Amino acid sequence: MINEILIIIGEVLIAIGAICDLIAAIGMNRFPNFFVRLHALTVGAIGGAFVPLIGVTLLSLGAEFLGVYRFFMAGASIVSAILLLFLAPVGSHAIARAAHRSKAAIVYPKVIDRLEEDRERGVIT
Amino acid sequence: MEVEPFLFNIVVLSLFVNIAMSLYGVFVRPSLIKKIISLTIFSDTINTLVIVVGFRHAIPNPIPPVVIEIPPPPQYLRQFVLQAVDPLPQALVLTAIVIGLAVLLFLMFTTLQIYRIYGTTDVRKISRLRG
Amino acid sequence: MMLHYILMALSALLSISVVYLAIVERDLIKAAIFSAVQSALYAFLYYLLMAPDIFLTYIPVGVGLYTALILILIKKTERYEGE
Amino acid sequence: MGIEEQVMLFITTIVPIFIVSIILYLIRILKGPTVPDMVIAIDAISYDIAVFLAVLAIYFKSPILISCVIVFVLWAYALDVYVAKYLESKEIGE
Repeated sequence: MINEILIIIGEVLIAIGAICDLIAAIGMNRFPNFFVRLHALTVGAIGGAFVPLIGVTLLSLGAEFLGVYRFFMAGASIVSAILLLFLAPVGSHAIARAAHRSKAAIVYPKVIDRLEEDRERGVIT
Repeated sequence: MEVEPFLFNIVVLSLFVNIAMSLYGVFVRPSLIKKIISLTIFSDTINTLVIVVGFRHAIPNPIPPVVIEIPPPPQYLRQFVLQAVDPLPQALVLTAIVIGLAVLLFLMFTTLQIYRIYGTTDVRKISRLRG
Repeated sequence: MMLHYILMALSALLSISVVYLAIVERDLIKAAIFSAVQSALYAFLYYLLMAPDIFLTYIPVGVGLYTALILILIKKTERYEGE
Repeated sequence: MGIEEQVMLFITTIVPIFIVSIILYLIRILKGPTVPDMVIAIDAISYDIAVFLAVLAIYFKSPILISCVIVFVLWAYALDVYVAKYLESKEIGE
């Protein structure tokens, strides 16, 4: 009984992750510039990769047709989920900071940019 | 049973197309850095062709060559021999990848010395210079 | 069963477009990034060919070290090709 | 219908969504006007492929294949750091 409950919860989490991935891919194609596309990257990293890895953990704990090694599978997938939760924001923050400082990305539909004004006045470096 | 050899032939023909394009990059493009990038793509494609040789069609699906039941019962060993892929090409390619990395380091050092002496990485300009 | 071969053919066909762009691109940083995408697609092909040990070696070398070394080389020499 | 056939049917249903999203990310990589656009698209495609590998390991019934996911997640963000160091126009490694 407990195995069926774990498998159903895992399948629901994997389905949520797949739908989040599709939404993030559509947003990555339709958004206008770099700093708006970072939001689509966040949806793709947390909703599209962290949640289905937890789902894979629960599903492999409940699936008895995988043999004894299903516990190895559950441990490896939860370790990779926690690693992704720590490492994905590091990369996106590094590339966003470098793109804003070096003016490599063009901000086309722009209303105001307080950070660049402060940097030109010399308030922050 | 007719579709699967067709799809597998698509894989092999795609790798041949990749080999042709990377050889074009090595011989025709003028920049030395573009030659290095093309050479890495060429060696990776050759490694993939070597692994494709060791792949086997198995029912219901092939499994990696790792025994995961200890001690293995005879029924499991029979199923393993029927399904597992060939591990020998994988052991060969594992060495080739690391040697490719060392060759890339040597080529990078040579390109850096050429840039320091001649001031360019374009082979058309280097062949025109003297000394 | 069929899914195995369909994914292999799809991965190999997608790698053709990326390799073509990596060869004809004149900006060398973009060429290095296309080379990284080609490494990821080839790694997926290795996974489907049931070679997990090649996968474990090829991901740090192909995605990590090749791209880093080529970026250091571009940094010390020049960025655009043929001028 | 047993629990095994139900899981296999679910995974067979879910696979085309992953393939479509990988192709959409690849379109952004091929089109991308600047370098940071391409780099964040590579991040997204790496995490997507990592989840796809974990799902395929269940489908192929080979639990040893899950060890590829850890390496793929661990090395996907390295390209970000290298390109960021390049764009800030300093030496890499100091």
